[in-house]
Amino acid sequence: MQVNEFKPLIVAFCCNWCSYAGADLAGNNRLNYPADVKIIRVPCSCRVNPMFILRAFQRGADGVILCGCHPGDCHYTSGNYYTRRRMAALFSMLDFLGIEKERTRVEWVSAAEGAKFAATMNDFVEKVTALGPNKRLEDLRCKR
Amino acid sequence: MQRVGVFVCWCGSNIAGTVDVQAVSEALKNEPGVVFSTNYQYMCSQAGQNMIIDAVKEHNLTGIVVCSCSPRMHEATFRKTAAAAGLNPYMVEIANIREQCSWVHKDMMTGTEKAIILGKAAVAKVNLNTPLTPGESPVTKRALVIGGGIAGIQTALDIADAGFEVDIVEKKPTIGGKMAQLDKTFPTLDCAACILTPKMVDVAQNEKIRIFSYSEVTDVKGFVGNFDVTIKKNARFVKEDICTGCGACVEKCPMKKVPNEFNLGMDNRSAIYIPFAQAVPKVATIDPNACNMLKNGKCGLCAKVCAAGAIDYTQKDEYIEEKYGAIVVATGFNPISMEKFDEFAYNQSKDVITSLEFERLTNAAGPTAGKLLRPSDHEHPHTIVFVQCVGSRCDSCAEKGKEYCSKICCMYTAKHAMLTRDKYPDTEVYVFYIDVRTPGKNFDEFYRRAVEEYGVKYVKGMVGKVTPEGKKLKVQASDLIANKQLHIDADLVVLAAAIEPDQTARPLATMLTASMDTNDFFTEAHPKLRPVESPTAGVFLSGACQGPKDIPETVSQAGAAASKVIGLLAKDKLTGNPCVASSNELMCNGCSSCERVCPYGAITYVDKEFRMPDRTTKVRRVASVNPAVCQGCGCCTVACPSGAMDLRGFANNQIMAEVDAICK
Amino acid sequence: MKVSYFPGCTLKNKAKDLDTYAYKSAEALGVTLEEIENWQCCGGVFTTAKNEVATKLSSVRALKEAAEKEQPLVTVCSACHNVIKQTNHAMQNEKEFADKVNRYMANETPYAGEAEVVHYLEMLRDMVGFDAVKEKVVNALTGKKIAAYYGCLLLRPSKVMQMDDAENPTIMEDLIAALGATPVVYAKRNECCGGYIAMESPELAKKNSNEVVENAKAAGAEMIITACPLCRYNLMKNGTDIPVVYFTELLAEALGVKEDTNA
Amino acid sequence: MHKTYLQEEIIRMSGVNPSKCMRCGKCSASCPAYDEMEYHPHQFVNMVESGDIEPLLKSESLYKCLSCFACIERCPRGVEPAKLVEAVRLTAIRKQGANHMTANDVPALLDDEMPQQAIVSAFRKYSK
Repeated sequence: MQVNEFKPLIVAFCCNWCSYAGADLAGNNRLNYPADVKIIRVPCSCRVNPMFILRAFQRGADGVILCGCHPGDCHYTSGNYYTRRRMAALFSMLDFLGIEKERTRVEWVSAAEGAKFAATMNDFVEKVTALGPNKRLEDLRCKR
Repeated sequence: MQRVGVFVCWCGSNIAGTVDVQAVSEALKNEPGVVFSTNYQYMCSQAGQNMIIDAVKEHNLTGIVVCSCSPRMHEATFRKTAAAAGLNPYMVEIANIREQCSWVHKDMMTGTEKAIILGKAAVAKVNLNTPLTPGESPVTKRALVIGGGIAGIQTALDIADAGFEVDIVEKKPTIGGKMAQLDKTFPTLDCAACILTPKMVDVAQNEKIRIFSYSEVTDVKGFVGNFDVTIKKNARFVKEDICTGCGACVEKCPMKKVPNEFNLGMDNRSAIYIPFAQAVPKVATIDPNACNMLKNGKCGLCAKVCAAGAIDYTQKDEYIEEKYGAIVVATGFNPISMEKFDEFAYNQSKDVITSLEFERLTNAAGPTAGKLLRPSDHEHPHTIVFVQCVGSRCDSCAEKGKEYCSKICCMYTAKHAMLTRDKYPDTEVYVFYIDVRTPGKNFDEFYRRAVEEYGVKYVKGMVGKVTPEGKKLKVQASDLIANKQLHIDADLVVLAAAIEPDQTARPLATMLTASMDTNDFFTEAHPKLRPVESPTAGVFLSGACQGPKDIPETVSQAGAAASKVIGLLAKDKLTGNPCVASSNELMCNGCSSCERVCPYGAITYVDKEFRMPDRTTKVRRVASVNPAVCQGCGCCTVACPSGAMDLRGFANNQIMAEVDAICK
Repeated sequence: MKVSYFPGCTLKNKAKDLDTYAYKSAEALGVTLEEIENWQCCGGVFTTAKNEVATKLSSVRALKEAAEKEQPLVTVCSACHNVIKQTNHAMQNEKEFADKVNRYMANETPYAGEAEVVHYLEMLRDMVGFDAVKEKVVNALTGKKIAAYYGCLLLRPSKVMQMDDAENPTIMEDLIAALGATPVVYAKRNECCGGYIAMESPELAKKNSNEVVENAKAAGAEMIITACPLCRYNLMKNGTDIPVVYFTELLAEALGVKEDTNA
Repeated sequence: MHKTYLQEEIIRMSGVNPSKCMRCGKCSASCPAYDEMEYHPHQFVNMVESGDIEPLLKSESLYKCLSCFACIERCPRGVEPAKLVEAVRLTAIRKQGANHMTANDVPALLDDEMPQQAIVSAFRKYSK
């Protein structure tokens, strides 16, 4: 029973131009996904500093997902390519540190893909829930 | 410490149906900095906005959090409200508890819980907000068009038509570009000169347009609305304003053996020359590499025959500095060199020519006065082989040629083949093709006519080897449909050479900080939605500099670029986005990481003096962001190893505070 | 200047001229050719299959010896050059293949393509210099119209061979010009003569060779030079009425060292 | 699409990616042995790509390729058809008793002038 009650804490960074709008569209279409997902708006996925992700895990997040425009469609031309490269490096390092690859993800969601946004979040939450709580990086001193 | 007011919107039942708004406003009351918290049915209504204005005044609020619908919906509304209350509009944060909360969750408890967390994140962020003011910059109401081909001409005419001044910079002695060299144009077969030269005259006569011919751009500084451009006017040794273009000098010039570049070297011109009869400006130019007077001071004949006294052997290059509000790149294309494709024997035989050379051979103003004659012996060719895709669609590992499809070759080859069969029905015409690509209005019909009505022999296959032997060109090719190797004795072989951007494009892109792809084509701000703008604000793209294009496409893009320029020049002032990057000079170590990732070239480096603790002065190289150019993506902030670079409105500590608030 | 030298099977009997004049000319130009000890036949053709190891070992042995002596490995025959250069390229770029070879040969220090494979023509162009060759010419071949026949193996695949532009080469023409003669350029100079197909399908070799010779003659050639014994055989056998000689012979003649050989 | 073992083996041995082919036919246009072949260079590429390798293994075309590398040199897509021909040929002759030429065949094919190089090369190509 204990396991079933685990509710993961998911931080989602969404770029203002595609994915945040995609999340809004999911809302407009009333497409459900778990409330465990909390969205932070950034101008571009490339604005997401690896520090933010480390901080989230340190503070007890169980999964972090980045959503940006599809490659080639970045509002700022090339931002999401940097995201892709940076996160590939960061995620493999996190994997090495024991943050399983399933806890981190980069997904391309356009402003028209409300359904994809909801589906992605459902899938991500399901995968993270299956892994259970993140204990590896969590800093207990941060707990209130 | 901020004094934050929280305003939770019910949005009728849209939010209140799933979120306990009362509980949210209660919960947020205890957050740091919050001095006032309330909820209301419709925050965006006049009554709701007045409630905010009153609360700001009553509680001396310095920051506002609205828990409502998406910021994409009403952020602008609430910013105006804040401004009306005397606050900086950027002191407002929105917690999206409708689209991203009440509408996607069904359960009141989880909805409320999440809404509180989103509210807390917004409060945490607004606590760190700082007042932001968008910069304003004036707009110089003049445009620069670089390149005077059909793209540049059309752009300039359209901009001038809207009443703005335009300058065209063209590196050749005349405008007209590649189109001036063409004979007929597909798919209507009207003659290129007949439709182009009137436009060239329009340009010359338009009082809003200045032409800097035989000139090039050597330096660009500044940013959108305020470019400072240096134009180098090469010495043409003829006073442009005096020369009447009578051509007496050209006739008398004794140095007549200079390869004529306008006819691609298939005939000769004199050392002083006018490229073609309809040149604009119609003035003579002296080729300093060929002129005896300029090389060794012996001749001076042209000066003697010039009645107007326009010849000036002492003319020097001239540098002109001018201000522009917008720049249009229209640098066009060239066929690639055939040097590395000698299986087609281009270097071994004069009778193997490129398609552009074929245009000149069939042009009435060309080296053969329009008669189709072999370059080697001036005999009429009876068998002509056209080879398509020479240097196009090559894999990068083949180490020669271009990876892209040059787009225009299928159509002009069909045109050449059709015109040849039309004028010389005794000629056998073969076209070797890989695919025939004819996506365009009336294009496929045109190609089919070449086959069905004019009897052009289209062969699916490629030419493998051309062997000049005697007067013939032995063509060895494959016919993949017949599954045969063909051996054709041809008189003329025409290669549809791939096209590439002009060589001046790369240095120009560097000057403009406009980005290019690996093929040196300029990239668009957005491949689908902003196809005529470069990612660098104020720089626009017209014609083949952005990718291979035919004339109708080039003209459409030229018009589109002009309309974008007009839209920009119509403004008196440009209001910037205040959410831009800025660098903390004390922390910056001048490493250039940010400059490298910036897609807009907004970051430059300046040497600044710093007072050191020991009272000495040290000069350090630090990053400096031009707020008028920065678009606020924030890529540089992540690239910065020292944390000096930050983004206003989405600062590191703000996002970190949101993360903390969510993860509590 | 001392270089390692790989003559190849045919150069010690049927194509002795190619070999002897290579020695004579090198000597005249101040280059000492040091023959690889116990060299073995290269096999004549390079097997492009990546899992073919044994047939490439003889090349690797020669390469390794040159590398140990820190000398460039000079070849004359087009086929040897092609096989050895391609093998070296594979040793440099195909790790799996190189590992197999090194284990097979039980090399204490693994060989990874360190040697530089240089064709005699490249040696003349890049190490001696055509200008220096020109200075040493005693019997300028003035007025002779000579066509260079490259065939296939000397130039292709150009990505590996890196000798010259595979479609419009000039190295032999430049040599002809340096010797005082007039080079004749013709398109078929890089088309295949038929090669070893002469054994099984002599008619194909005949057809190809004829086309080459006809094209050279149409361009005004009075003589053809080549670097490959098999090319020479095919061109000669298939009815050319103009002489086909090895480039080393022409070189020796111009340098005035040919008579010694006959004496 | 599922690849057969033989197909994968040919692709691996040759290092060629036949799906890079854009069907221009320049290989077959360049081939000096074209008329001697039952399957032409562009067909080799196409048949390996579609897994239709058995007919190639049985074809005399395998022994007509001159290894002159013209198709490799001129292919605009870097497909290198001759390497496919070589891989198929090796697959054929590596089988027991499948040598295309044996030492007994040689004397009849020789003449006085024939250089060793021709015999050596032919053996490399025709037998294991």
